[in-house]
Amino acid sequence: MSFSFSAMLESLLPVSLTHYVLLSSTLFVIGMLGLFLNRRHVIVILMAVELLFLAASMNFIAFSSASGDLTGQVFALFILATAAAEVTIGLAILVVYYRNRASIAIDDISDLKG
Amino acid sequence: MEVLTNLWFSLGAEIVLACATLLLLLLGLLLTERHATRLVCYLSIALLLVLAVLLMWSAQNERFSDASETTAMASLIGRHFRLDTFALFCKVIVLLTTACVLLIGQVFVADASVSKSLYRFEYVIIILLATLGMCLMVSARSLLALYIGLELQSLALYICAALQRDNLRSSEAGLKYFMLGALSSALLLFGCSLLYGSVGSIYFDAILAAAHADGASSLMLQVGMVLTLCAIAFKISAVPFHMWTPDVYEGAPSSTVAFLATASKVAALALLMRLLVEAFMPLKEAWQPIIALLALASMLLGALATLPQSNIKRFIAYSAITHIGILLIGFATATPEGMRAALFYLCIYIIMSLGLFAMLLALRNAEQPSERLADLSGLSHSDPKAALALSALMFSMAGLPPFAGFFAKFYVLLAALRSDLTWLALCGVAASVVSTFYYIRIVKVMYFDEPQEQVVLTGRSNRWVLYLTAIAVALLTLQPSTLLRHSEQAVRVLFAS
Amino acid sequence: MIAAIPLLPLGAALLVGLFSRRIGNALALFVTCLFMLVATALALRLCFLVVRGFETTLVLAPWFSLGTLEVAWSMRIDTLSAVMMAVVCVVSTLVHVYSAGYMREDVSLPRFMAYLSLFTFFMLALVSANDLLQMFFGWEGVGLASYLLIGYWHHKESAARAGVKAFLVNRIGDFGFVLGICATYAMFDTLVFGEIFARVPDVLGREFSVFGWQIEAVTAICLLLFMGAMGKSAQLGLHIWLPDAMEGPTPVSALIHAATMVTAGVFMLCRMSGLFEYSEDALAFITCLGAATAFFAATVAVVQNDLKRVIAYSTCSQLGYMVLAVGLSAYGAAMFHLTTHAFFKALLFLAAGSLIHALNGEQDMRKMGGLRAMIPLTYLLFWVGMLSLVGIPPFSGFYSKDIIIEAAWTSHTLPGLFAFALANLGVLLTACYSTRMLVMSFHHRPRFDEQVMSHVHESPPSMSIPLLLLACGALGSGYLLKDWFVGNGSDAFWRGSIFVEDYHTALLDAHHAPRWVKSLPLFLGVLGIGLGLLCYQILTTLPAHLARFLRPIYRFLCEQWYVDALYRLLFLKSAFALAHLLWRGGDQKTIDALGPDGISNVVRWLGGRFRLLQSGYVYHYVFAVLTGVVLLGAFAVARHL
Amino acid sequence: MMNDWPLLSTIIFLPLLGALLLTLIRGLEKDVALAAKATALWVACSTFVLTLVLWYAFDPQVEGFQFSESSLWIPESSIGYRVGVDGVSLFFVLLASFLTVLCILASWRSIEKRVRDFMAAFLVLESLSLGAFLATDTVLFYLFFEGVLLPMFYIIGVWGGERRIYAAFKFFLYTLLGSLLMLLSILSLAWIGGTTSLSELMLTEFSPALQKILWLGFFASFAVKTPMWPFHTWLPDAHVEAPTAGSVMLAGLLLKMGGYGFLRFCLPILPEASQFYAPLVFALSAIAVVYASLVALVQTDIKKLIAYSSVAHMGFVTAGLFADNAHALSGAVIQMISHGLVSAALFLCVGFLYERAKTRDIGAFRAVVQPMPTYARLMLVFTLASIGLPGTSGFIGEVLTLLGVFKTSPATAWALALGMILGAGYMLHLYRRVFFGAKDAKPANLYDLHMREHVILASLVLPVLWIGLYPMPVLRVVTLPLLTIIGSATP
Repeated sequence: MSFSFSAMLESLLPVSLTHYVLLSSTLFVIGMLGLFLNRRHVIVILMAVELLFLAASMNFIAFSSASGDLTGQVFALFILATAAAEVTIGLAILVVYYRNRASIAIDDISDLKG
Repeated sequence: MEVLTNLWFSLGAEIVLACATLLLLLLGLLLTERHATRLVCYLSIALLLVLAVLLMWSAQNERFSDASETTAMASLIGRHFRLDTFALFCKVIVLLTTACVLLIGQVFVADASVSKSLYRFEYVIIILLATLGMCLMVSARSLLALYIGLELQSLALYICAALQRDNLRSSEAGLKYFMLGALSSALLLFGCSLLYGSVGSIYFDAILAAAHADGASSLMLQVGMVLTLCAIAFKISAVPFHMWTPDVYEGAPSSTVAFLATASKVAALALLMRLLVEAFMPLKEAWQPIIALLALASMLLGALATLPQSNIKRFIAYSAITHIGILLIGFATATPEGMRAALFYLCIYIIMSLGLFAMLLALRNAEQPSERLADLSGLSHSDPKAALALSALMFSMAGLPPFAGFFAKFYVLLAALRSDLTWLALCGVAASVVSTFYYIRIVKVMYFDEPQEQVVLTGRSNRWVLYLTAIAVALLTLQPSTLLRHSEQAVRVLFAS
Repeated sequence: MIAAIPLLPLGAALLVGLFSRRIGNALALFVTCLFMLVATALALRLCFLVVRGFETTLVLAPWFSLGTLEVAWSMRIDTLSAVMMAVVCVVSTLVHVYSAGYMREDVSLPRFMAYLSLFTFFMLALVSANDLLQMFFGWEGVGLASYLLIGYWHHKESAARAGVKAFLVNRIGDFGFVLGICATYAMFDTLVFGEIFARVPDVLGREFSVFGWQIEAVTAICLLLFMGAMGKSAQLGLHIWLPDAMEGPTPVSALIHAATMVTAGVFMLCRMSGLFEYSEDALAFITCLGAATAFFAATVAVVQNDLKRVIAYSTCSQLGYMVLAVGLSAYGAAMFHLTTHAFFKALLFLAAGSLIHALNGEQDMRKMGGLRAMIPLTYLLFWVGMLSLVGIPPFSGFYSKDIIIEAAWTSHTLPGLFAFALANLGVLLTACYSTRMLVMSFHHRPRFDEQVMSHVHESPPSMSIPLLLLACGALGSGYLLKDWFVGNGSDAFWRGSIFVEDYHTALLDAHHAPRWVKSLPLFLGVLGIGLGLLCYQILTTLPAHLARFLRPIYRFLCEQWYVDALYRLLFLKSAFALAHLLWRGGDQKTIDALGPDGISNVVRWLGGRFRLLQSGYVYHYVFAVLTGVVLLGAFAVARHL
Repeated sequence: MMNDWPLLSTIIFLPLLGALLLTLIRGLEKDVALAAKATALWVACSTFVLTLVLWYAFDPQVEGFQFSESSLWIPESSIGYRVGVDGVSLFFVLLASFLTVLCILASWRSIEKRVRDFMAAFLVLESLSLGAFLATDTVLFYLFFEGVLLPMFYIIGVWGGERRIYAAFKFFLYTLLGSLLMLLSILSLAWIGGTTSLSELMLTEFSPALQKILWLGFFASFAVKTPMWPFHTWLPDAHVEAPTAGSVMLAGLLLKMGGYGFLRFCLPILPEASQFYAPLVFALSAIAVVYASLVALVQTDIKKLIAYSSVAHMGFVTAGLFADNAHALSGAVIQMISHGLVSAALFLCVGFLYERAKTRDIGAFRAVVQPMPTYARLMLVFTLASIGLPGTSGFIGEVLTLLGVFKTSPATAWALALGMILGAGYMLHLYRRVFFGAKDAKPANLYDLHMREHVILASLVLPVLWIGLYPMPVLRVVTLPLLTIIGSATP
């Protein structure tokens, strides 16, 4: 007799593709809100962006496993890699900015306008 | 041999470019800083030119034909990337544009008064990497390829924008560009995931087939398409996804902006065109109004918001938005004719922009690089030839005959009328009248205003680029059909599939 | 040879005009007078030939043609034009010669002579025209010459103004004339006189709709053409330019504003008799207006103090008689009066000029007097002119004026009777003001200072010889010409150049008018002279008393019935006010403010607003992106549902 | 051999080549200026001679276009480089080349800064306007038609007066808006008719509903250019600010392009729509004539007055063009030619006065006839021609127009005739105030015309009188193409 936690979970709480999509959509929306409700630190924005990528990756993986096509999962791997690169670059720019401005408050990043 | 040939006809240029970029990177590291930058820069210009020539040559090669990629199709790479006439056409433009941007950027990055941090060979390498991304974008035939290309380009551009490390405005531009760019990447990814979810495949031809089969009924497919389109609209800075454009253009170093405003636009528009035609054509009913709305909003906002600008780069940013709006009219027709007109417009727009940037990068007011519109006053005295060339470019930008810009607008409007988009054509007319106002205002500043300061243009190559582009827009009138024919051939391939 | 008649004056004008600063005064005089003399000789010979039965239409050169419209430089030689040409040439030549004396000291004499010759050319072109357009050419040309000559002393502000006024008021008349030409062409498809008359029967009964109401085509055309004649012949309403035109040199007044140009209107009416005969309404209107003019001008002349203005109003009044005659279909009588008037009015003007010359330019009669002894010849000639004007036999005016008044009675129509009454009153008034003029100028004691007195002299022969010749004309022309013009032989004389409907018999009947009708004008004339002598010669305080007693009427007359004032208020002031309104209010505040300026302001304002959207804050940008995504997404979803 | 020579292209592009040649001149500023003037004059004169040759070789009996050149230019859209000349365009071509010569002569002294640029701009302007009159391809026409804006923009903006920038922008944008709407119509014609060749389009039938829409596009452009009321407000500003030669070209040529456009496009290609909208044109023309004449009455700037008079005169033209009979049409064309000569001459006159007095305010002048008798005499001729005195070209135009318009719309003819009164009013009012009035002239430093100015004005007097006294050579040539336009065999 084998005990499978996931099987138990599934029997308790049947999870379908829709749920995954719903979850990822929720993540996406949270990420979005994080982007423009947050008015303090840029770091939070970076986190929100990560959240958005996560939502997309989750979608890919969910669709991939639902359709049995591996491409989606490969795509997710690519996303992971590029997201890492993206955040790295973002942080680097942030550091440069901080050096110049001595602040990373979002309200301060508004010299360019009009 | 066969494999190699196949490779060349699918992704050859990119591979060469990638390898060469790495070699140049090594070379740069080996040399001392002073020599490295200059050498790397010229080598990469040569590289880009050679690649462009090779590509053009291979278009003549009998092995190249739009059908020949059936063999390439079989290979794995061939499913993701495709070197058809369209890709080739756009790639050549991207490569030539990049070469030109590197050439005219020299005088700016090497200017000690700008920033010491700019004049480094890494700058060239990053640009080359971005170019690589662009090349990938224009040949992309799958969502993954699209994403990779786009991301490669974007990441490089983020860095480029913030490259002037000791400058607050540059880093702010970089930061803003990054934040909003990341958002657009996320939108793209989410859209792609929905597309993947509804189609079950990431290839354009599969999406096309699925859309053909039940595109109209699949909500997920449509939402995915809208999100993807929004992401690309961000790249081409169509309203309301344009917000980054003025700030980044103003803050980022001019050499970067030149690249951003030309090559990256070509790549993004080419991508959009391929996506719309090769993947979403059956959903024409759905995306046509979207593109039309984007066009309308871009034209109007761009035209109006340019009026109060006094900074040349900000001015260019808004005027670019207007141009994209007019260009999108061609997309909105969803006909080969409209797409052809858009591509034609794009080519001419690139030529005009290059000339404009050649001037901007070389503009010096009291030894300092100048960005104020008012500084142009007196250019007609200090440098009459440049002033004349610039005004030709401005008239062309405004779409006035007998300059090439007129034909660009001409064909877009013609296509719009043929597709019963008269209202959009009328808005285009209104926008171009307003935009003419600010283009001829530059002429006014140069010729009519009393000169206030002594402005000069430095750099011989920039001057030549300025002259050549001006001559090009003037002479293109005599023979517009060559370029037109090439655009048509390029577009026809897309519609053939 | 015939073509030489108008071309000689033109040649003189061009020769002298183009080289006016290089050619001397003497040469200029010689050339113009010589050319005019030759032209006059030719014209008289032509007149002689025509009387003997010669008639032709001479095409000199094409002007332009388009479809049915064919206009040529041509000369229609018939009795009407031959008579007119002779009159014009004779008077013009005399005035040319007279000017040699009168304008002797003027620095730009060649220019003056060139203008005179130019005028003569245009006048000859007018009278010899074979179509309406050439007539219009001459018509406007004499207007131009008149403008140039009135404003000849251009340093005088008033002269310059008077010139413009003359041109403009004439243009108002031309407004009608041009439209008349257009209407003629629209109806008749030709502008050549003979063809028009031939086609009248086809057009009768057709109607124009003018701003909604229907009007018979022929009547409309006649009224429009008459409007032109009103302007040129200074009929009531469009007469206001004539008194002001006296700002010009006196020979000009004699030639243009008395003898020839002002009669062009009458000539045109006679020329178009073939058309006017078909419109009773138009003729009735013409009769009434002519009579009103005759009376009105005479009343005003009574109170004028400027010598030349008196004569000018008198001219206006006499033109009224001629027009009245046309209205009665008594074209012969009109032409008769035109001819005699040309002589005696030119005589009066030139004599007045001689007087003014003697007084060194003084024109105000209140500053004259007592000249009887100093310039007896002029005094005598003045008498001749005056008696002729009043219509005392055997002076020419008697014959021509009486026949008009008789015709008015014998027409037996209401307008005719109206005209008869006013014409007779006019005779009385004419006699009054002529006597007044004569007495004030020549009788009593001098009212000018010593300095002027020393200067008073009789005119040189170059001035007095033309005067004497004119006096002969004024004396003899009436008696000599009456049989030809209005007598029993008049039909044979006019020979179709004048057309009268058979039932318009006023002129024929005039010879058989009742005795009291025939003698009434003469009686009134004598009475008027008597009254004049009484008021101004004997009871010299009477006029002043009268003026005080009848103050409103006096004011009314002094202000020329307030016509000028009315014009100034109605047209001049309101036109300028309207123009200001249109410019400031229309162009600047409405069209520009709503059009280009307004739109560009709105666009700029919008631009400023849009610029504010770009706030610089990242979250605003993100919000914009999300708005776009949501809107477009919602759009897709909505379409899907 | 001469028959194969592309005469029209030579005429069009010779001035352009001249302009390029000018840019090659090197040396000291003074030498450059002189050389530029001389070169420009030579080029303009040779062009004028060529147009005279064209006139000589032109066969007035032949229907349709002559000296046609045709080659496909953009085969994709069947747009061709098609040029040709017919009776109507012939005289506009002559006018263009003639006026350019005069303008260059007139600017000999008055332009002091950037002489070379000025001359080049003028030659370019000449080239483009010649092209516009000779083009028989809609797109080619548009190219030239709108291209004319560019040199004119410079001419007003660089060498203009105080408010030159406002005037230049107003001129540019106003006309541009109109032209772009016309572009839409041209494009629609091109794709519905399938060709851009004028002669083919004339044979194509378009549905009346479509015609009515397309007509409005053309109208927008030509009404602004002509200009018709209420689209005229750019004109006074542009005239006042432009340098003398610029005003001459503006009045002599650019305005004519509007009327010419109506004649070339609206009437033959869209006949039903032209018929349909004729009442509108009549109403606007009638208003224009009366309105502009009234406004001219109260102007204090001489140039502005003449500018408004141009609006009034062009009202005659537009009314005549739509009266649909040969008289009115020929009258309108002659009126255009006449106005081209007369208003050009008047602007030159004003320019000469301005060079001396440095003002154009009417109040600043008095008794100018005394120091400048020759000038006064010549100005009088042009004043009278402007009034339309018989014997001058203005009369032929006005009277033919009136004769024709009266047949179609008597009420319009009334308004036009009223304009004749008012025209005499403002012109003579002007003439009196400037030239007459006192013994001593104001301002003091006036002197009479010198040789060059005299020659310029005298050379304009000749055609004015010639057309006035014997217009047949013009009328005969003009009528034939006009008859084809209104589609009748006889006038």
